[in-house]
Amino acid sequence: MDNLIALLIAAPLLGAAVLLCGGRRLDKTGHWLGTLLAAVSFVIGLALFADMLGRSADDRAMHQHLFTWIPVEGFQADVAFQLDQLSMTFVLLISGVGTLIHVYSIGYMEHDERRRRFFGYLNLFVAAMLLLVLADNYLLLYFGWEGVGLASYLLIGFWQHKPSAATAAKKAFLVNRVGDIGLSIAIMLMFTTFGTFAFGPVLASAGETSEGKLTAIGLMLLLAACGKSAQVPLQSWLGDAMEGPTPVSALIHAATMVTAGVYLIVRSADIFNAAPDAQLVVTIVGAVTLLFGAIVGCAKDDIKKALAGSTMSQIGYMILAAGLGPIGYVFAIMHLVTHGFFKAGLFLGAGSVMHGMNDEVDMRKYGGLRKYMPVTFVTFGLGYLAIIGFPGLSGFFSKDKIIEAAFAKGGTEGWILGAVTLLGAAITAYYMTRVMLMTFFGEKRWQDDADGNPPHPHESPKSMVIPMVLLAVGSVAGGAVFELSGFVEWLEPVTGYAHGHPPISAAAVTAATVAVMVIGVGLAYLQYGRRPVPVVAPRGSLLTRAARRDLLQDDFNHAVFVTGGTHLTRSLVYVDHSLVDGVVNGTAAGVGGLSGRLRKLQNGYVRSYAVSMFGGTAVLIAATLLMRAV
Amino acid sequence: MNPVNYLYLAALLFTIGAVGVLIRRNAIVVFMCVELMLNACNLAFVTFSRMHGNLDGQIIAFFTMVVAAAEVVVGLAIIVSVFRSRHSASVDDASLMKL
Amino acid sequence: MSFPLLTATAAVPAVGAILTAAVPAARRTTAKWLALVVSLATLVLAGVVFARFEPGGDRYQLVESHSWIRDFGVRYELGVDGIGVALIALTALLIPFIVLAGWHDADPLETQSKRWRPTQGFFALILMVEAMVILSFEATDVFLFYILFEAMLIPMYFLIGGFGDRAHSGSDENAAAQRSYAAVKFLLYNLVGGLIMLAAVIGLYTVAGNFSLTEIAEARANGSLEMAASTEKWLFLGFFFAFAVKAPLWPLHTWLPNAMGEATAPVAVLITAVVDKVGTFAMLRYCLGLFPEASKWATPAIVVLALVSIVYGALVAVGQRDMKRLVAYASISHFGFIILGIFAMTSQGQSGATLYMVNHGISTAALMLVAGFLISRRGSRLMGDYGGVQKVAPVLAGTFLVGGLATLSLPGLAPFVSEFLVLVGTFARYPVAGIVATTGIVLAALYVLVLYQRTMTGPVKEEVRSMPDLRPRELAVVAPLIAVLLFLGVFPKPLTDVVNPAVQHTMSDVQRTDPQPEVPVQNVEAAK
Amino acid sequence: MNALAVHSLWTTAAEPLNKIPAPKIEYTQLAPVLIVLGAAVVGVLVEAFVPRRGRYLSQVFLSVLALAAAFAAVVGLAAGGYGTTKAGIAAMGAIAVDGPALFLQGTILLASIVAVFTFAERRLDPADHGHKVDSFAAEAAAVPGGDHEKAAVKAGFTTTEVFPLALFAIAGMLVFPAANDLLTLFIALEVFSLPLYLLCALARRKRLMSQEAAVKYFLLGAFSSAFLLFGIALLYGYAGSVSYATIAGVVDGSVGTVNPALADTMGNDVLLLIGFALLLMGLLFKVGAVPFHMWTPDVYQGAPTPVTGFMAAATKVAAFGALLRLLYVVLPGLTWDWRPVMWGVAIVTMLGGAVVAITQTDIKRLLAYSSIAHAGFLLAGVIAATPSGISSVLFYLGAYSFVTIGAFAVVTLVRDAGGEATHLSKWAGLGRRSPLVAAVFAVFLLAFAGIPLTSGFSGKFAVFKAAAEGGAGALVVVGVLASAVAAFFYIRVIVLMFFSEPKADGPTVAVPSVLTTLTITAGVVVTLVLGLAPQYFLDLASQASVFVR
Repeated sequence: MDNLIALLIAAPLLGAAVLLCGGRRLDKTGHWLGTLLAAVSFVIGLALFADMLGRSADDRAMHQHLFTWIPVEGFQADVAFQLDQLSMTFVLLISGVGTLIHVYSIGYMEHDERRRRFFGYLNLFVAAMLLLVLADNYLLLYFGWEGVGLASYLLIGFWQHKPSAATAAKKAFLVNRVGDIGLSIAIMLMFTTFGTFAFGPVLASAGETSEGKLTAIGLMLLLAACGKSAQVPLQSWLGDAMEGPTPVSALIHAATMVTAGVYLIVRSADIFNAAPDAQLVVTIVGAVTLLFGAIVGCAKDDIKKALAGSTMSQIGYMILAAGLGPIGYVFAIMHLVTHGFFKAGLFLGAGSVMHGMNDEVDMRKYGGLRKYMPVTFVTFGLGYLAIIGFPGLSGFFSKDKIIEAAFAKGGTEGWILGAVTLLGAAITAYYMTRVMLMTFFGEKRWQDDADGNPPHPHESPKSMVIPMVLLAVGSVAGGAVFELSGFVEWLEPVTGYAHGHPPISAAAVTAATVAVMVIGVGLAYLQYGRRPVPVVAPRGSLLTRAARRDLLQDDFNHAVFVTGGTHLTRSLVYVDHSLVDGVVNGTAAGVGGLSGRLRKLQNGYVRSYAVSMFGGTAVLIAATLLMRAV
Repeated sequence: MNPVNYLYLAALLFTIGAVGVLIRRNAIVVFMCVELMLNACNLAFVTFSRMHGNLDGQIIAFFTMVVAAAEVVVGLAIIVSVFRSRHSASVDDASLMKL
Repeated sequence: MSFPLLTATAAVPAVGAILTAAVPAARRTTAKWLALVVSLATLVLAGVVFARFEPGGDRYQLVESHSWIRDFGVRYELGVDGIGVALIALTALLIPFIVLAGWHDADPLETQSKRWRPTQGFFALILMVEAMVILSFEATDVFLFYILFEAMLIPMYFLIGGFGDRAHSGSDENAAAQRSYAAVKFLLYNLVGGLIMLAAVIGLYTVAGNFSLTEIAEARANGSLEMAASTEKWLFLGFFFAFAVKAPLWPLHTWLPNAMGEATAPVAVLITAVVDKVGTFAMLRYCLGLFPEASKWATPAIVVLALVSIVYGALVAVGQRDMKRLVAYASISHFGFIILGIFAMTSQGQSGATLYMVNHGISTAALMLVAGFLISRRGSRLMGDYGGVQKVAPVLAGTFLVGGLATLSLPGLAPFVSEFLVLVGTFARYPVAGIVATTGIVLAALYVLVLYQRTMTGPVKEEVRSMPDLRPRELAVVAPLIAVLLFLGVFPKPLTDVVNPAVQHTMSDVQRTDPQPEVPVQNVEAAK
Repeated sequence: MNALAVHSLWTTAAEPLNKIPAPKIEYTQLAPVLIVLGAAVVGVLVEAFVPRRGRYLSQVFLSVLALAAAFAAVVGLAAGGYGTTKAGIAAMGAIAVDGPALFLQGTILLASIVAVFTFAERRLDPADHGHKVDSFAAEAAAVPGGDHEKAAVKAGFTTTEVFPLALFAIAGMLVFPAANDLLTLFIALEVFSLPLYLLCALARRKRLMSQEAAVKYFLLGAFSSAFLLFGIALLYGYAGSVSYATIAGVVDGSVGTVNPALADTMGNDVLLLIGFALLLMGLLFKVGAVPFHMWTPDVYQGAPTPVTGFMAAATKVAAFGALLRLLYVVLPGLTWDWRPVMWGVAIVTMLGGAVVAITQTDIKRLLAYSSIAHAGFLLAGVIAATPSGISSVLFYLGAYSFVTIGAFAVVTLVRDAGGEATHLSKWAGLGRRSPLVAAVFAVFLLAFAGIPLTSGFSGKFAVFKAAAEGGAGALVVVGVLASAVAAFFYIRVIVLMFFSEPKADGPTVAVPSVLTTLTITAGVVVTLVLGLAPQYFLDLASQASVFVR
């Protein structure tokens, strides 16, 4: 059974290889092949899952060692897989949601002549993501980590003819690379500390070393997580990443890849548990991002960007939870999964809307769409309810638990974090309601697209609708299922679990959560439900304007890194040409000049030659005598 | 008198010849100055021969004269041919090749 | 005396060069095919060497030794260790593709006289370079190595100056001028380096009395050859300077961008992927092997210079408009990594550096050759003249991207393995240096992606609209290289098995041992 | 004390008169010199008695035969052990027959043979009035461009005197490095200088420049030999003898003391030192060392190219031979005096030659300056003051002379309407027009530059190695830098030939007869052989590196 693990990755990888190298002859059938192989992976995942359930809780982890990757004196990197409950959760999420989105893309990308390559990239992503979660050592994880980065780069920039897309792709890759510095350094630290970087030994002997080392490792891992999961300060790429086709946003930039950071932290639980300082930083980053994303989400008129902000914020929740330690890990993962469902659903819904509205993304130009796309409306609505944590739906369970755990952190931190999470919940409710209202309610604010043909919204084709429905089901039922099926017990052997005791009763927390949610919804309703939505965005408060510009962090990056970097490189090019090269050329010129001057002595007059000889002789004599004298 | 004085004389003549080579333009005269230098050498040889009391120096002097004669032959041949082609015996005119 | 395999490996291309040069002017195509066949034959021989080499065996294998110039204490001594084997394999592997890629680069223009035979010359010179490089990897006699080190400049010089890139900015005269400037610059830089090395070589002789690498190393080891510390330092500097010019190490690098910019793409590959490796190879074998103490003495300075090369090279690469110069500066950055790995003096660092030499060779070849194909289509080296190529020539764009990703050492492609090993190896001994070097991975991503974005993406430019995609010949050049990159990226074991023992020898030369992990390994084992 | 001196003079003068011993001449040991001299005399007779049309052939035949015979004699002597075991002084102490002498004589003779081939070349210029013409003036005495010259050309006169002249010069050169007393040194110097002065004046084209070269060479040569002679006089005054052995003995004090009359008048070491300096100057002039080099570029440029090649090669060999013998045999006791001085000379020579060469525009001047730089490298070897120093210099001379003659032979091939096209701009794109010639010339240039696998490298390595072992490491470094500079201008020529487009009115490359072809081939072969497998010749040189005292 263990040997099936490799197949999980192999199937989509094969798909990627075939589709990308296959050439035009696969244009007709390529997308089916891609979808099929993703599904195969899902099926194998289910089989393994069944097998895993059949075993006792503590020996559910499966291992498969393929071959030694990098054998060097004192340095051993294996291509080996480890499939435990945590990985399994991800495998199912990735391959499941992945498959659905493959199906969705069949319809969504129908009119794109490069659809085959799109599916190739999707398969590549699925393979890489599975490698990331199945690796049994950090270096192999790094492999998958970069692999998903590549896939994301390719897919964000899929419409390369759009300069904005190409730029966004480049930005995403670069920001992620900054994060990768963290991951590489973390691995190096592990190597110098433990002499290995395989999960087993490293995590087992985490206690053997100093807390300082562990803190360093933890912070480096966090840096990596920030890059991949778009956490402050490396969050800037996610908004631009919405340049990619919507299915990509749904799969990669909502459901799976961006949650890799959470996986990394939870996976490294033992390290963080032993490094409280690092944990604190993690929670802070999570909290900040949580608010940051939420605020940004409130101001965006671009539906996808609004959702992107929300993604950022939700992942903030997860990171925060992961930072809480044993009391939070499980709920971080739980929220991750439920979020995977409803956020993917929301994105697909958004895609469906755009599909019907000539790819218009500005919500101010939507309005009243519920009559025209009922299914989309319903699925999107369910996703909406889930994310704002409407009691009974998946989001409710997972988010509520996180808020509870945040309070349970104890001390002032506990209170602060709890407050932040509550506030976040309120804002979430606010901006999601805003999205909902602006899109599906109110009067039509439609406008002709660039070519002047008016939008005539319509429900999307089956291939797109079915995945939305399924995801909606997931986002409705997911939470409850987990709650009842004992998700905590399922993950506990891997992540460990300690029940947090909040200073206030769990019931109170729940009540508060619901209350703030209602407030948020109410505010949004007053602002967008009662009055008509202006087609041209009002100037808005300072905060609003800042939020529209992603709270100015992009301007900051541009000013500091882009402009500064450009000047730096320019000046260095100059230095290279003028100074480094100049010295050499200068020397050459100098010798040349000397030569020119010396050759003047050769003036063609015998007598001057004679003079030089005479003088030379004199010098010779003088020198000889001098030598004897001294 | 002290034969060493002849050495001083020889040195003096040699120097005069050398300086002559440096300052005179006419090739013939320059050449004469060289001859003067050679003869200064002869004087030195003879003087030393006298001082050492062996004949080598005097014999060398004869050789020197022969060599000088040979130089005259070759030298005049060249100088004359140059003079005929340039109508000038000035060594400064012969400066086609330089730098 | 068994069959002189090493000599044969070098002799085949040498003889091939002479034959190719002898092909009459009219039979141009014959010359090309001859060159290709010869280079493939060399590849086969190199394969045999690789197969015959036993990783577990002696340090130098397949040894040959004949008296040559007794008065100078010079012998014709050949022998390969793992490092040499790997680099010979690299050289022999790349040359066929270089030949194939340069298939039309040296076709004579109509204006040239009938007796001028550029094609024959071009391929003959390439083969001659191959012969000399291979032999320099095999030489175990300092003098023999030095001679090749210098002599290979001449054919390289003619390749750069004689067969410049036809795609250039500006008039023909201008191009010719730039080209000969580049060629002369290349030659003088390396010649000066070589001459300074010559002084050191002579100095070494006056100290050691012979040139045999093995004998000197032995004598140093068993103390029968005393070398004053100052002497050792001077000799080391003399050698290192030459290798640093060749490698090239900042600030001795400025010849490389000119040379690579002006030369045709295949020749540029020949420079950076093959010939420059002799420099880094020689650092590993001669600087560390002959002057261990001085090497350790100089390490801090060299590490700093290497770091400067890494960051500086990458930053300047970002600032380039000419894509060939960009690749050149990228190479400078990569050579910084190699040198860093060598002087980190850890098993990982040096194994990584050796792999790096191989991988950088292949990846640069892939990137540069595709760039060459691109340039040959549009006739310009400036990135600004391109745009949207991936729409009209997707395969070209795809291969270009893969080459680029290899250059930024993406996991799964060979360079990642070596780069990470170098970083780990460096970090283990010099954590700060390791961290600084790690920033290089961001900069690498920057210049590669900028290159790709400016040329391949965006709206299709008018000039590139009719650009054909890769032709079969060109695909035959690129596809195998990419295949090798993928293979070595996932399964570098065949290479590491050969390299590791050699590295252990070098480590023992410098009497350095790897820093041990803080947590004793048995605890980790126990934890497993 | 004066009286005493006078008396002694009388007695010493008087007694020998009645019993002068008959000189004893070892004809076998002197055979090479005698053969060449004899052939020279015969050559003169040929000029006198053989009808004009017969002269050319007979002269060429005679010269080559004589030189070959002389070379055979040298080989015979060497084989007979006269270079090593039986080495000794011949001709009443006038001439030393030992390893260095024989080696250098052999080198000179070989170089001369190939040089004579270029003398005899008659294919390069188109036939004039149906008469084949060589590089020498139809009638040297005639005024350039005058009617008389036209008539001479019409009549198809040729200056076949060059062959006997060359033979005389060669004879002198053979004696020069073998001279064992200062008088012989001086005579030999004049014997090979005077004919060279004349040869310089005999160019067929550009006669004015040729004559000018002759004048300059002659005047400066005479000037320097005067200094040399005065130096000899002083040394004679110091030691009371001109025989090397005696002087050496006096210097290290083994032979009787100096005449008190001199001792108390002037510190006798002053005589020695000044004399030595003057002597050195005379030799350095012939070697072409800075600052006594200034005649070199002009003379090399003006003289007929075959003569230039001959001079550049053979003169250097002879002069360095003499220099070595002087420093190693006569003044070993003075090493600590002459070494620093020679250091200085070597350094300025290496750098000066290399640096000035950079900006030259005439190929012959360029080669002249390069020869100056090479003189500097050779001096580095001389300074080593060790047997390996001697052998390395010997080897270097052998290698260098063939490269030089070959290079100048190639120069004779590149011609345009005005004769040889020596201006560098004319050489642009030569590689495109005639790849073979350009390639050959490139080989020579690379050898000059000391690129490995050429004789130039072996020689340079040998010399520098010797210098380093002799404790002149700094000199090696300077030499290396100078070589770097020198490399630049050799490379420049190559760039010009191969990488620049040929000019429309560029020169044509004449197809030479078998003679020049032989010369060039010999040059290339020696260059490559000494580059690839120098061992045998190094052995030869090191066997021949012992001076007899």
